[in-house]
Amino acid sequence: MNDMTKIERTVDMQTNKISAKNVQVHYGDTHAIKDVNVEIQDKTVTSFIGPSGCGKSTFLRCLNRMNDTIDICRVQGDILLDGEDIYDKRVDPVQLRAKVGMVFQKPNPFPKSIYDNIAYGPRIHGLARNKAELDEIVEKSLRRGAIWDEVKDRLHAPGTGLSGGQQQRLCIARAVATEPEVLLMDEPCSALDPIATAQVEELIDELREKFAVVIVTHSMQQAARVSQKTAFFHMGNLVEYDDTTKIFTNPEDSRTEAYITGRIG
Amino acid sequence: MNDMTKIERTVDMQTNKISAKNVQVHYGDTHAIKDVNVEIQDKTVTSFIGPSGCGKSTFLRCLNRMNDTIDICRVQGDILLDGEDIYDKRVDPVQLRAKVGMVFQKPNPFPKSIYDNIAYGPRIHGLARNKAELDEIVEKSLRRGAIWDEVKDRLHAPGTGLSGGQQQRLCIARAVATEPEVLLMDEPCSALDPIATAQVEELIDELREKFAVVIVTHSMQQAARVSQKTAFFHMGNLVEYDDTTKIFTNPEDSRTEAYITGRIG
Amino acid sequence: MTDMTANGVPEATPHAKSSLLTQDAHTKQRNAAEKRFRIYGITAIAIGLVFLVLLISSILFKGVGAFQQTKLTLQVELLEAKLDKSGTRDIEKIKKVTTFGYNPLIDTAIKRALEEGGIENPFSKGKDLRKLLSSGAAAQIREFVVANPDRIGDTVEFKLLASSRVDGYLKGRVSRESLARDKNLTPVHLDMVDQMRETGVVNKGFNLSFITGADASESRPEQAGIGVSMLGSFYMMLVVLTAALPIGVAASIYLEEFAKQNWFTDLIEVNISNLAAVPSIVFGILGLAVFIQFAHLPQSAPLVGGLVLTLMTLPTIIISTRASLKAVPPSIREAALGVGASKMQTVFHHVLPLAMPGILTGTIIGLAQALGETAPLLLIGMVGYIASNPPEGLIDGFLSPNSAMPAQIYEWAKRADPAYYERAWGGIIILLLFLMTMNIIAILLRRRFERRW
Amino acid sequence: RDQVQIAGSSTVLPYASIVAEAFGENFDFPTPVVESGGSSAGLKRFCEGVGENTIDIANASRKIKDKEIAKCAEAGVNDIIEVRIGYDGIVFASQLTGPDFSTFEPADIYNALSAQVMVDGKLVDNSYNSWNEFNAELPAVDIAAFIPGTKHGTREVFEVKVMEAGCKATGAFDAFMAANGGDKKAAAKECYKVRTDGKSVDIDGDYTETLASIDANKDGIGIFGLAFYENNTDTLQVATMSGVTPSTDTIATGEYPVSRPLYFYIKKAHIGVIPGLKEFAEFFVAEEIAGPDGPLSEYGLVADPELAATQEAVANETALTN
Amino acid sequence: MSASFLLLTILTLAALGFVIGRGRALRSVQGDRRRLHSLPNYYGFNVSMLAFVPAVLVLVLWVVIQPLMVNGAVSAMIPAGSYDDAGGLNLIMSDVGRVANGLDAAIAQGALEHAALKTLSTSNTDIRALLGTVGVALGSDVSEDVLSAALKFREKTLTGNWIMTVVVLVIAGAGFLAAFFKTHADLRARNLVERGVQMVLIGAASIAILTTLGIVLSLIFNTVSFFGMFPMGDFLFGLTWSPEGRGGSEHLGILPLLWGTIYISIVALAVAVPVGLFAAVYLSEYAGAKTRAVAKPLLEVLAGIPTIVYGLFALTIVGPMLVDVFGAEGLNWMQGARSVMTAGLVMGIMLIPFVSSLSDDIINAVPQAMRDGSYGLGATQSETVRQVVLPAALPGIVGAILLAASRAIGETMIVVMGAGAAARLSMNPFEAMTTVTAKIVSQLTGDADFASPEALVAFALGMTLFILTLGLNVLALLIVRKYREQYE
Ligand SMILES: Nc1ncnc2c1ncn2[C@@H]1O[C@H](COP(=O)(O)OP(=O)(O)OP(=O)(O)O)[C@@H](O)[C@H]1O
Ligand SMILES: Nc1ncnc2c1ncn2[C@@H]1O[C@H](COP(=O)(O)OP(=O)(O)OP(=O)(O)O)[C@@H](O)[C@H]1O
Ligand SMILES: [Mg+2]
Ligand SMILES: [Mg+2]
Repeated sequence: MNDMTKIERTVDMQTNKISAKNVQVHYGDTHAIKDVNVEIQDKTVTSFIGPSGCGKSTFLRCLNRMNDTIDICRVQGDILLDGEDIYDKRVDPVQLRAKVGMVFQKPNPFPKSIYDNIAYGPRIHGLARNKAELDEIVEKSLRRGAIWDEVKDRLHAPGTGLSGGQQQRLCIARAVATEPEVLLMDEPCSALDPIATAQVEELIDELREKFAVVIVTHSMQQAARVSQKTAFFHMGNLVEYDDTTKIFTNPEDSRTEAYITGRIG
Repeated sequence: MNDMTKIERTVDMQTNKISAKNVQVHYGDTHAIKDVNVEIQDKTVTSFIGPSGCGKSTFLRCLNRMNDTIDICRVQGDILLDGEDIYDKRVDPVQLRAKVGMVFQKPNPFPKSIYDNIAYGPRIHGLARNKAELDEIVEKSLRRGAIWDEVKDRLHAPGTGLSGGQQQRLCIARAVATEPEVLLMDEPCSALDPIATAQVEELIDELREKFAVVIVTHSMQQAARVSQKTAFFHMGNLVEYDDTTKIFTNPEDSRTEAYITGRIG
Repeated sequence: MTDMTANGVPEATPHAKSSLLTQDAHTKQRNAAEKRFRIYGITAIAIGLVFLVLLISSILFKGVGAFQQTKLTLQVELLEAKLDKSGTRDIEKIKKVTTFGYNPLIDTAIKRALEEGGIENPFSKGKDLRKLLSSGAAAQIREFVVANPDRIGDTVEFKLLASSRVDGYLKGRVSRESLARDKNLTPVHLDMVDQMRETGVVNKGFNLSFITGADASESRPEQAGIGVSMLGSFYMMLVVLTAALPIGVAASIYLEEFAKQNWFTDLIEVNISNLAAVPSIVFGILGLAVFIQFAHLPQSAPLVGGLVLTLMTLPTIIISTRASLKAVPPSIREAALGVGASKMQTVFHHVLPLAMPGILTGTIIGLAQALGETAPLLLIGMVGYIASNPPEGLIDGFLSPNSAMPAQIYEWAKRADPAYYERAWGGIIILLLFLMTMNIIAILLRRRFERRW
Repeated sequence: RDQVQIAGSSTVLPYASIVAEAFGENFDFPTPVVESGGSSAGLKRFCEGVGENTIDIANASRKIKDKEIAKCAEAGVNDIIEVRIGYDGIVFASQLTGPDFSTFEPADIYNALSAQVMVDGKLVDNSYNSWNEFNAELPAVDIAAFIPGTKHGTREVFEVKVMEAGCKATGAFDAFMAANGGDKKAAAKECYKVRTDGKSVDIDGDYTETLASIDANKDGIGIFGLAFYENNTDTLQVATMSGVTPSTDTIATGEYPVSRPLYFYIKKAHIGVIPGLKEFAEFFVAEEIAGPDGPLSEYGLVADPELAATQEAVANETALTN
Repeated sequence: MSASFLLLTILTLAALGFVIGRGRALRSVQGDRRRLHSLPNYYGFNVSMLAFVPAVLVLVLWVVIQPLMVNGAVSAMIPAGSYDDAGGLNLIMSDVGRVANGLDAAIAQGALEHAALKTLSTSNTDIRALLGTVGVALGSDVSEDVLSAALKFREKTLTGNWIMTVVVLVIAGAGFLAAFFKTHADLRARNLVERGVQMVLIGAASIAILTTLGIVLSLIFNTVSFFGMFPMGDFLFGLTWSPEGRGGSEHLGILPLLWGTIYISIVALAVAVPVGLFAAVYLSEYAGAKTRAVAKPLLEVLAGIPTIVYGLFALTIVGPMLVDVFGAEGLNWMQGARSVMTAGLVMGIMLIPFVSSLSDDIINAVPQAMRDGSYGLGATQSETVRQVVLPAALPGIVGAILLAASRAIGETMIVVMGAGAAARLSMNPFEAMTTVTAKIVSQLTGDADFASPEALVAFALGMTLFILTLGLNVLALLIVRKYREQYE
């Protein structure tokens, strides 16, 4: 754990976007996240890897307080966004979520038109002054979501009528449309074909120039490709958090090594 | 298309499980599958690859008539299972689906306990004569679905409370429990971590000894790992269908090559 | 399957190699179950529809007569000697002449019509002749005279209502035999009616005043109409709709989306489901105590009726709204929250529209229940003889005494004269039309919101 | 509030509605509102207090009870003017095309419906199945009677004027007296008991419901108001009681025994405050309305022979004294 | 200013506030709405809300309280000798109010000079005639006391109205200004507005509690006085119900009525639940869109047919039909047309749409993926429905059934006409019985002495039923909660 502190120091010198301290999450009696400390840097892609059920999604959902919506979920510890505790009473989770956008594991388009799916966020956040601006945002977001060409002729068809992959890209585009500062993605490419995946990865890379991106993935290749930092979770613990190259070439913890070489899960 | 006929011949000599002839699928006005011919062999894993929206899922759903449940979907052409036309009037889609099981892209556990999720199929098909047999089937299936260890202590907790990956493995286990002859899997591993993926791939390999398995995947690596035959779809057309090694090393069609080298999508 | 039962040993793949084209025993059994299930469904709907048809057809059969009415066209001379002895046309003096004072005019008019038609008049007393006419005829003429005092002295043509027995005769309800022991009319009258029909004095026509008119007293079924009580129902439904729907939906949203699990929420929940089981008459007791005796709202007013019915329908709307809110998948809520919508926005932008079909169903059923309810109205003074006239304005409609359609129908059904029985069923037809108009609007709305995801 | 507000007995309602209608036509006052709901509910609301949000007149098919007067006084309703408008005849009728039920004696009704009857000088539980078992002149059909439920004022009249009379006529009354140690009241109570084996059906609804029941059962007899019967002579035949045919005349003279008086009660405190209240009351009891030739009598009300006294009481606003 | 005019003024102010608040918010960020915390409209609503809500609350309170206060002050002017109790005073005061209103009307219509008010007296004017000309009818001539009270009444009301106008306008203005000056980019307008909305939601939900309270209060006094006359034990545990019609009843046991209620409801639900559920399943799973669009509304008509029609239907059609089969000529189980069966069957028909329509909506909302999962395993449609769709829709369906059950308990007309008025403890469904509700209505609308136990028992019946269903609902809540805890 020495290295963790070392990292923290380097990170402090950079801009830290999110820092989590001693985070504990319980679902009723299940202890899903156990004392996790992590610093997520701005303008960086961080990936969370780990076996299924290890708590990646849970931790991700802590970062924009989506867990608030689950009654039995209790979060302890501090999570700071730009130095401000997001679990502070004065923080408006809504505002937080506008800053920290999210793409879910299962694509969940609204049962509305494709256009309205994208335009919804900008509308409620007042990002467009008029129809033309809104149109522009919608088009830009759909392009960034690598789905514009497929849907440009049926913007007013329902979003639920798209294929699984299309739906997922729509959801990414929807999240991007609100111009968040941090984008959380829970396995955003799990339903995508390689080309679309590549496009989304490109998008992630593009987003990195402005924002912090956190991505949960099962594909070690993907983690290696897109992320600069990688966190490895195991059974609710953050086992190791370091530069991606370091994790994949020279992990400190034996569990990490076992996982990336395919021995534990 | 010359090669297609050649393949067909070789396949005919083997045991052909499913042969599709001139299959056309329309969703209302959308022409989703265009004149597809394919022979799926028994005791073989066949993978469908192709860019998102190309019709993989649609074609897969034709094979066990799941498309019947979509009102606007029309299927033309012949699909033979063991030489019998599955779209014949006398065919009972229910019986067909018992033989041709399916795992969906989005995990969809029933709002029942984990046990009941698995036991559902065996119950309706009358596969167990008593509780003990049923218990046995449930355990065996969960083990095959590589999820037994995670859920064995909470078999009577609801299946919807599992993590995404756990849910997907539950669905695989559920499909396996009815002992189908053909198993259709629509991106079964898209929500799984590498370890679980490896387990499912192992399972697929195991199933191959008895059944035909058709799997839709976005991971070329996976297709290469698990399948003996690969079909490449593009914009509703079956562009190429051949031995997996052939497709990945020496594709005939330029589009196939472009796709597997990452140029079109 | 077959060999499994034969050997008693299950094979690894029990249905291996069985043909698709033939169904094995188990599948047959299951398909039979499937067919049965489907038949149950069809039967269920058929049962519902058969009863509906049965009910509707018997309603139509019994009630359609109310839409026709017999009238006598008479030339009435408005004798100055009777109506304005002083000749000053002083309206106050003219008003002093009661409806009884108009009877001689009517007698003369009938006699004249008989003479002109060459019809023999076996009656010596005017009273017996007047049995042909509604007792409201005098009021009709008096009203005309009070409104047009300058016409006194002229002979004016009036279309006067026939009495309910005469009307029944033309509709086939009354026959010479049935009149044998009736003291209200004799077969001789019917002979006269037959002849007067030939001369065109007696006519049967569409009964517009049944649809627009007000209630009449026990002895004048021919004059009774449902129009005013329809307005009463309309105003009450207006109150129910504007109060129950928003309150119900708001309460449901709070309970389903915002309320934390605590004793207060439990208290509300238990109360709501309990209120659904409270007999409607108890709501009447409540309405009397709270709205009339405590809040001093006027008696017999549609406003009060509407408020009482609102309280009564709230549970229905809340329960169905909550059920449909619950049915909206959580992924939709997550999606909205994920793009930074507030909880309130999530609910109003996404959840509520998706729950709309269920809400509208609840509203339809709740309003239907409110529209057909009589018992609570009994206690707040909306059942009985409430011969209000059409309200004078929007506000007046809420406050001036009125009845409601079901109460009116209930009253009519109780009255002695069989002519009222016909009116009651006619009223039910109108009530159902009213209900269907209401439903069609809601159903059109519902269809706009219905979709599967 | 501009109009007179009336509530109460549904038996009085038809008459009150006829008067209210005529009142509205002939006066500048608005037509009074006449609500139904029963004598009990009407008087209850009447005794709720004085003031605009209470009713002015309560209709009742029975005399106000002392207890009720006391309750009224508690709420400040002190001066109550009682107005008797006439009598309501109560008749036995059956399907016109059914068996010939044209003559009844109270004893027949008692034998058919009471819980216990005299057989061979002894009280036994009533087990008669058909009418001719106790009176050979009556039709040989199953007994089925539809009598008003206990909530009806008519029930009381039926019990006192028919059952008790029949009880006495068959000698059961004396037997009850003997059994109850000479307690007349207790004996009378026994006489009122109606058999509960389904031959006698209580009707909680109105006469229309009784009529519907008779329609559905051709052997049934039912109890109706005279006015109701007179409007339905095409389907009903009426039975004589002790040989007297019920009509407004026979009831007015007292020959036909089964009848009851009808009343309405006015809050004196409201007179002069509610416009038209007194005018309405006077109009109601005027000769041309409530007299033997008025519309009420025509409809079936038995005119009160002492109408003149009533008119005077209304004019003088004579309140009840207790 | 009159209250309604004042209301209009505040409404205008609120509308104005919306525009101005929105404008100020936008101006505070030089028109760049992205820098605002909330959408501009929320700032507008915030100002409207603060301008409108407190002012209207005060207005409403004022309108309710002022007449009471004025009445109190003016009634002191009526000499104590001219009435003998509160009711009499109340009557005189309503006369005063009428005269005051009449004077207003007279001035408005020009029948009376404003100046003439000062010298107005009964000796120099026939007030009754004067007011008659402007359409205000009085029951009697106006006494001097009443006139002067009426003049005072007018005056006080007028001053009161002036103060009210000022106060309400000040509050509205203050709210407006406070909200206005607070309006700038960082104000969390959305949160404020949403909190306001949430208050409204809570208020709406609380109406249920108020209603319950109202019901209890309106039943309690008469219930207590009933138990003052009639022993509670006999009422709650008595096995016979036979009121005698002239006070002093001995047998007012509720048990036969409760039994009838339960029995009839069970029969009704036994009809409505299977038929309704099957209909719902058929409509949502099997029927085509067209069939559904027609059949569903048609079935809903069943819920809208007035219950008196069902009652007549039970009495004249269903009853005799049952008698044909089960009556003397048939199985000889049935005495007359009225029976538990008759009422139950017909009530069941009425309740079909309660179950079918609500369940159909719920079933329709079950995600398609759930069905696909089942079909993919080779389940037939009926198996899918029974084992996957219905369990998923269960909570909603249970709600629908409970609603139907509640209706069954509360129904009157069908019971009165279909089941008869006989209170009986019997197992034979072909016997006449009656329910608590039917008896509440009949005892309440009867001719009995209203102060007798026989009439008051209606309140006790209502109260008992209320408490019983309340208990059942508490029980249901506890059970549901336990079940839910087990499952999650
Ligand atoms: N809503 C919930 N209620 C109860 N337990 C939950 C809930 N969501 C997740 N869990 C449990 O918390 C643990 C962590 O779940 P989480 O979804 O975070 O896993 P994950 O790492 O995202 O897995 P996957 O890769 O399969 O998505 C798991 O054991 C899971 O069963
Ligand atoms: N239910 C439907 N209604 C209308 N169009 C549909 C429907 N389902 C699929 N389609 C359309 O049919 C085409 C093929 O869809 P399909 O789901 O088969 O794609 P896919 O190859 O499975 O893509 P993915 O990899 O993203 O899952 C797409 O254009 C899609 O939009
Ligand atoms: Mg996850
Ligand atoms: Mg797909």
